[in-house]
Amino acid sequence: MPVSALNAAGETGTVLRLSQISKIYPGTVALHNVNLDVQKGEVHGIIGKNGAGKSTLVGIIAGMISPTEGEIFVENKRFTALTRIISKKEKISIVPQDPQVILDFTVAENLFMGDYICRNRFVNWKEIYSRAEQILKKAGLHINARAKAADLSISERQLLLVLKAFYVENAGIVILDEVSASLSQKDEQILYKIIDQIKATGNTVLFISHRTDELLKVCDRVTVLRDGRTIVTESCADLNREKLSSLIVGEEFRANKRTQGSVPTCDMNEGPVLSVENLTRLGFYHNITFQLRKGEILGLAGLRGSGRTEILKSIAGIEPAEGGLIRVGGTVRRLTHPSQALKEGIVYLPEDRENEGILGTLSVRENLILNSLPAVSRGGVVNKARERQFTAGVIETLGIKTASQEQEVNQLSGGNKQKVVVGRIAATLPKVVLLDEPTKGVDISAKESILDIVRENLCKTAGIIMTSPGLDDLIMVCDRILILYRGEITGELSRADFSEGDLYMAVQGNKIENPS
Amino acid sequence: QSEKKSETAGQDGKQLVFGMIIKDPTAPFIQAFINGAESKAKELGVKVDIKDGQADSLKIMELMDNFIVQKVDGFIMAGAVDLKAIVPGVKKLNEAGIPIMALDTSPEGGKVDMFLSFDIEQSSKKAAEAFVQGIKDRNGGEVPKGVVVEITGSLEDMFTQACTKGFRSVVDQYPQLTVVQGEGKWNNDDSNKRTSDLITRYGKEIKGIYVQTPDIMGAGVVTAIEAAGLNPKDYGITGICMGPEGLQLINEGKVLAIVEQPAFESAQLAVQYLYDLKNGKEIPKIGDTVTKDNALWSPAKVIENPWADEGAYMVLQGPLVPLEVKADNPLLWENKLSSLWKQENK
Amino acid sequence: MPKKLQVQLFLLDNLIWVIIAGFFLLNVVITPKFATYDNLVNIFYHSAIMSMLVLAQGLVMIIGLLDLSIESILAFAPGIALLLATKWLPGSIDPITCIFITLAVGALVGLFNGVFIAKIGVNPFLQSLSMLIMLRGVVLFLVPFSIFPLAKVYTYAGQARMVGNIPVAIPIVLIIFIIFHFILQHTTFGRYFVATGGNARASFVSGINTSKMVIWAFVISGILAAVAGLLAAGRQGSISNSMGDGMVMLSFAGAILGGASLDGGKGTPLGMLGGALLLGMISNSLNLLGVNVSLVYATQGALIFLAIIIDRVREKVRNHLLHQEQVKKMLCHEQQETNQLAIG
Amino acid sequence: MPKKLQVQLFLLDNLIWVIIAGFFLLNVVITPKFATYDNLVNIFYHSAIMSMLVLAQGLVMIIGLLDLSIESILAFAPGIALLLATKWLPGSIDPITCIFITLAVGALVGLFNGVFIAKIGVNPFLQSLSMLIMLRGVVLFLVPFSIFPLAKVYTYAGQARMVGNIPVAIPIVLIIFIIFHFILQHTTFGRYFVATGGNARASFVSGINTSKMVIWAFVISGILAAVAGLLAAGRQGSISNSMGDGMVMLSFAGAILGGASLDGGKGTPLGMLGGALLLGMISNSLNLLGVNVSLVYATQGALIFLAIIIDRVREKVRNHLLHQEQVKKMLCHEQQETNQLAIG
Ligand SMILES: Nc1ncnc2c1ncn2[C@@H]1O[C@H](COP(=O)(O)OP(=O)(O)OP(=O)(O)O)[C@@H](O)[C@H]1O
Ligand SMILES: Nc1ncnc2c1ncn2[C@@H]1O[C@H](COP(=O)(O)OP(=O)(O)OP(=O)(O)O)[C@@H](O)[C@H]1O
Ligand SMILES: O[C@@H]1[C@H](O)[C@H](O)CO[C@H]1O
Ligand SMILES: [Mg+2]
Ligand SMILES: [Mg+2]
Repeated sequence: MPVSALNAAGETGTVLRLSQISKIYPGTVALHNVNLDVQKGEVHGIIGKNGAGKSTLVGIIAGMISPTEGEIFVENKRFTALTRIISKKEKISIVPQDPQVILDFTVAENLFMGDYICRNRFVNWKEIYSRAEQILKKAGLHINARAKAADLSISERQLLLVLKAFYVENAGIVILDEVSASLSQKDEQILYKIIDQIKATGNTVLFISHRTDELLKVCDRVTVLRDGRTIVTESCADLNREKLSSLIVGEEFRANKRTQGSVPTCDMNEGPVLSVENLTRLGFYHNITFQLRKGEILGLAGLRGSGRTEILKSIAGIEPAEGGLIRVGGTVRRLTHPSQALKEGIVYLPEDRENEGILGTLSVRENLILNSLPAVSRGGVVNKARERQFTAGVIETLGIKTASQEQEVNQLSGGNKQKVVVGRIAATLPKVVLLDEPTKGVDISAKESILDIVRENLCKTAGIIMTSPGLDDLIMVCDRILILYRGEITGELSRADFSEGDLYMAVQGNKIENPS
Repeated sequence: QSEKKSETAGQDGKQLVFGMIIKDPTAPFIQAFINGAESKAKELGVKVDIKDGQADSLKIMELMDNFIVQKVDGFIMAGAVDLKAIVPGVKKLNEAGIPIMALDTSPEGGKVDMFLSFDIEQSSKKAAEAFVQGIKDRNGGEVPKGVVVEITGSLEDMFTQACTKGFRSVVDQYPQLTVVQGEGKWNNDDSNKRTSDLITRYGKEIKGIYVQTPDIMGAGVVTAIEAAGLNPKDYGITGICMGPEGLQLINEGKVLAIVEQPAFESAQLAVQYLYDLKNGKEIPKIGDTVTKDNALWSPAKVIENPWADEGAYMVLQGPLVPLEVKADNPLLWENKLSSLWKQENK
Repeated sequence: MPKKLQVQLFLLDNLIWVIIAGFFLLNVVITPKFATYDNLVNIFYHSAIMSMLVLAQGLVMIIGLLDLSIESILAFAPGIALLLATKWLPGSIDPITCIFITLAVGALVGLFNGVFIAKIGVNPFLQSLSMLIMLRGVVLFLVPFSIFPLAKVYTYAGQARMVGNIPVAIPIVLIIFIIFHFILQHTTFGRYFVATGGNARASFVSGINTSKMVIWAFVISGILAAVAGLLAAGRQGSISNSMGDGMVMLSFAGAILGGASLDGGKGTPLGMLGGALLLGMISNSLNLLGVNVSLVYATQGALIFLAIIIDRVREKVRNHLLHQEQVKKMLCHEQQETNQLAIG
Repeated sequence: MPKKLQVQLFLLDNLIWVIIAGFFLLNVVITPKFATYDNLVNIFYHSAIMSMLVLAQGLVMIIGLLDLSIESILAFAPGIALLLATKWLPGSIDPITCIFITLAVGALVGLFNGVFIAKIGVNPFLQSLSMLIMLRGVVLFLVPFSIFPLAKVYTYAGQARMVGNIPVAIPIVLIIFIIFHFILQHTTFGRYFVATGGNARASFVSGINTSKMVIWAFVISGILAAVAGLLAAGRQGSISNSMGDGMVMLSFAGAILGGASLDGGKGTPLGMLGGALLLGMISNSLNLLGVNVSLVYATQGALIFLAIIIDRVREKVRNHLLHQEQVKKMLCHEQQETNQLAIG
């Protein structure tokens, strides 16, 4: 190859290069002299703790954030900042961390929004619908192109945006910011399949995830970020889980305590803190019956749409059941409002963090204290000093990365937002904790600390029900797992019988051989 | 009863219906129009269908179109904010052959069979003369150098312009007086604020306060003066349009004099004339002078309407209360209608 | 989906027209002279000006914002155009140009609003509120007395009649509504516009120039307000400083009745036309019914309230229907499975 | 953080008061009689009524909604109370009770608004708009002529003066603001209130009775509007049917200038007091300056616009300052690292 064919990066095959990129926010240095170089046709992973600067970095590449300093090279073109429109012209697409679809638009239009197919300057709806159907079919996603995006689950919405980036925008570089965090297992498989296809066509993927296994499986190379700096870019072939983990955390990664089978802490002689009988909500779930004891961690395993979220929301009084009974501490309770559930000591951690979890425009302090106000007030008047002390404690315990108690929660990274919500409910000393995907989108050390809190703090006073996007979290911490299939409980496994293979088969609707 | 009905019906035996649009129902003089028209209608056995123009020319024209659809026998325009803007509506009524009476202010185009009102400019002049006289009385017969405050109505209203013109025609003869304006916007809240501001600004320099229409802005001005620890008597308030509140203030001696607007009677006359027209009777013509015993508006000259394209203007008398007519005169509409507004005193 | 359900949903989704039809029939029965040709023409004619403001407001609401200044633009745009033609540059502007100037003034005010909101990040409420106050103030100052007479060409749109004594304002307004309906549904510009209102961030990510869309929304709103001003000036044969005063509140009511929402992304121009017509019909029938003058205002408020409640009921019914359908489907599904098992 | 930066940030975060101070000083220099004792009392006194509406609106905005009906409640509440006392149940209600009835009527209207919005899900704009129209209509019907004279006790709050010729309205209003400021900052109720405005769905999910909070917002807003009505009735010594007409727009302006936002969760009562005072000061100084009466209105709009722009500039400056601080810190850090390397 002649020397002149070398691009600005001085190497063959570099499609994207960042040089000395910094981004300073009021109060935070998000990125500091970051360098990155991405080869054509590779799947390039980016990993790092919550707040390490991953989203900021890819936001700069996608033209959504302008860097304070540094240069960006796309192919051989040099930029000091991109706008989203220029970046898109350079064939860069992004699926952001929080799925953004237009709820009132159809699935097809969401796919083609911004890239409408036109005839004589008018939108050609027929063509759009038929192409959309093709794309959905090709991806193996069974949803109606004419359905409204509002009717899709979060996982489906997320996948829709992936399809859009790959098949509609035909991007040369696709950025996936923690996409797998909100995907169901089945949709996850679809995603991996698509990524393989894309690689085959010579296009490039930037893949952000907190799951080391996944990253090692999917990516060719990985860049590790820590505190806004690039630590290293390595080929996946030279890495393993432990090595990667210690690169992320910056210290020797301590092996998981829990995998060595810790003992269930619950006392089976005590009556259940919560029992549910024949709970039914038509169209969502039916005849759900189970009991939960203090100190027990009960997992709900199931596919996307199997009804986990709906069951938890009914127990939390958010979307009351139509039939059946809920007993709290032995007494039947009608829970038709979350405030009633709260009074009974039932707290819920929502799956949809942005809309149902955080109060984005309020401060970290106001968020954390929200459910514990009575504890720091007297006669309805809040004791500010105690409030601050209390908040500081929670921030400390959970290691929330924030400039101060007064920072707006919106300005935190995704994982830290999640910790804020966990912190808020954990601080109330609840009796029943309903955790809907509590580890979604948190980095490995945060995940550790959240699971630690579940196991060591919450368990002392409460019974816990938990869901998770993957099965490993459940296997790691649960005492018992209920299998949900199409809104019904189809099986139950206790700790001794946990096996990833069985569980995987069970959630697909297969009968478990010898239920305990 | 049946006898009365046959007597009061129109030529074809059906009950007569007159349409009437009021500017908006907020002010007391409008209530006087309503009561005047309804009392006369009851007396004659006809119906007046009264609509609210909501101080909006477009609304007024919509209502006029409705009246045309309803084929009313006559129409009364009881005030309007913008007198040119409603002209197309007036012309449509003309085309539909519906006779028109106007109260308070006259449309400035089209044919208006009769416009019945006191003369705003002339009345303002009269009030302004009493105002200057008051200044003289308080200053040993002299008009000293100083400031006079003029609290105006809403600026977009043509009534305001006419008031200012009348007031200025008198005050401008005294160059030693500087006029400062405050927009009272036809309400007591604004008149109160503007008066306070101007009292602070000019303090002792103020020789008098003129209020364009004390019926709806007088109380605010008086409370502002009192709030500043001053005596309303020292400001010789005058203006046109008295209303119940103005009457009260005169009785309390807080307002010097107000020109009475013959609102109630003008509406009665309007209904009467429409009725006469429909029954083939003559109504007064240009050049006539109408007189009536025991009527404060009498004698009323009928002249050519200077604003409309065609029609007559019956210039009603607007007596100056309490100088020309005592405040307790039972012929004042404020006293006639006192049962409607007098509160139980407790 | 079964046919019956489809029809039910269709009616619910176009409820404004169902309400209009119902209210119409009711009036045919109870309101004298309501169903006469002249009166129906009147309803359309008198809704024309308000309908332009409803559309202006509705479009800005689709993008997720609001514009209070339209009622002042209604007086400001024709006022400036006519002052140019009669006072500042007398004799050098013909009436047709004057019409274009009117629209251009509306567009410019809108541009100003849009740029400050989209580019400088000024709060749209405050931006358009200060514009509302400023423009009205300028009009009061510049047009202390009404400007009239106006050239025939200038008043044509607001005053002229065509065959059947139909005011030309009616077809003009209808055509404008249809054009905007078409643009929003079938052009990329229109889709970008709706998308921006539906989710500004998602639109931004997919490469739509959202601030350009916001600016366009205000420019269009300014132009439509100027059209309303043209119609009003034509109707009253003059330009007065109080034109449009107090109309902006009802423009919201019309747009929301027509399906728009302050959250953005909702509503269609034809729905908004329906909203404007319903308001017009309410006021017309109250007048024809001879409701007591002091009560008309209160009754109007009460009827708007009623319409809102009906709209709420619609939502409930809609969700109920969809839920039932869902349950039915599920039961059906299970039935099938059981059958299959039985067979298998 | 260095002291200087802290001071700068403090000033920026309380910019409304900085603007007020600046505008005040400007007026002291250019406006005759502005800085007299009497005039300052006047500004406070004349801002009292509007400030109650600003607070009412601001609190509803904190919860993320809006209330158009306050300007009608201002006339409706005292109107109903006085009709009860003088016409419907003459002689059986003493003035003190009458004051409580006024507040209760305001609360009831607010309750009605709140229940329909929170429980039935009616759009707050439409709900309060129809209420605005209906209540005004009822007042027009029931109070064709002003009600006067009023009992001394009833006009006390609006009219009486205390030592230094200070109207009692001023301390009353100040105390109300301080109480609400305290409630929002320091009570659990207040925190739930603000949280609901910050994200209603998340607050609901976390167990706050958000509909109760919404209802409270409207009840409080109704009561404050009734207080404004009391002050207005006291000031003019009568109750007229046009009281409050047209004030609602400025109530928004005041609240937003004071830091509230239509998105909810933003703003504090003391900020809103600042917003109301700024509006009052603008109008006062224009009058004292003797600006042409026809231009006062336009100038008022322009000054509000200016205040908005200043507010935008504040944001920019704030970010700039923080940015610089950050850069400084970073450089310092690097310096240290280099030093360490050199040593090491
Ligand atoms: N708009 C903003 N204003 C201030 N600080 C911000 C803003 N956005 C991000 N930050 C800060 O920048 C840092 C990097 O955030 P970023 O979202 O890039 O992290 P991340 O690596 O994507 O984390 P996560 O894994 O939790 O998504 C964080 O400390 C965050 O608080
Ligand atoms: N707002 C909604 N409107 C309509 N259907 C919904 C809504 N939310 C959930 N569903 C549907 O209800 C069913 C149960 O959903 P649920 O959220 O409880 O499932 P899940 O097991 O938590 O799965 P996931 O969270 O992965 O979507 C699914 O079919 C889902 O599509
Ligand atoms: O009578 C006058 C006028 O009609 C004016 O329009 C309002 O104030 C009244 O007093
Ligand atoms: Mg991130
Ligand atoms: Mg779920």
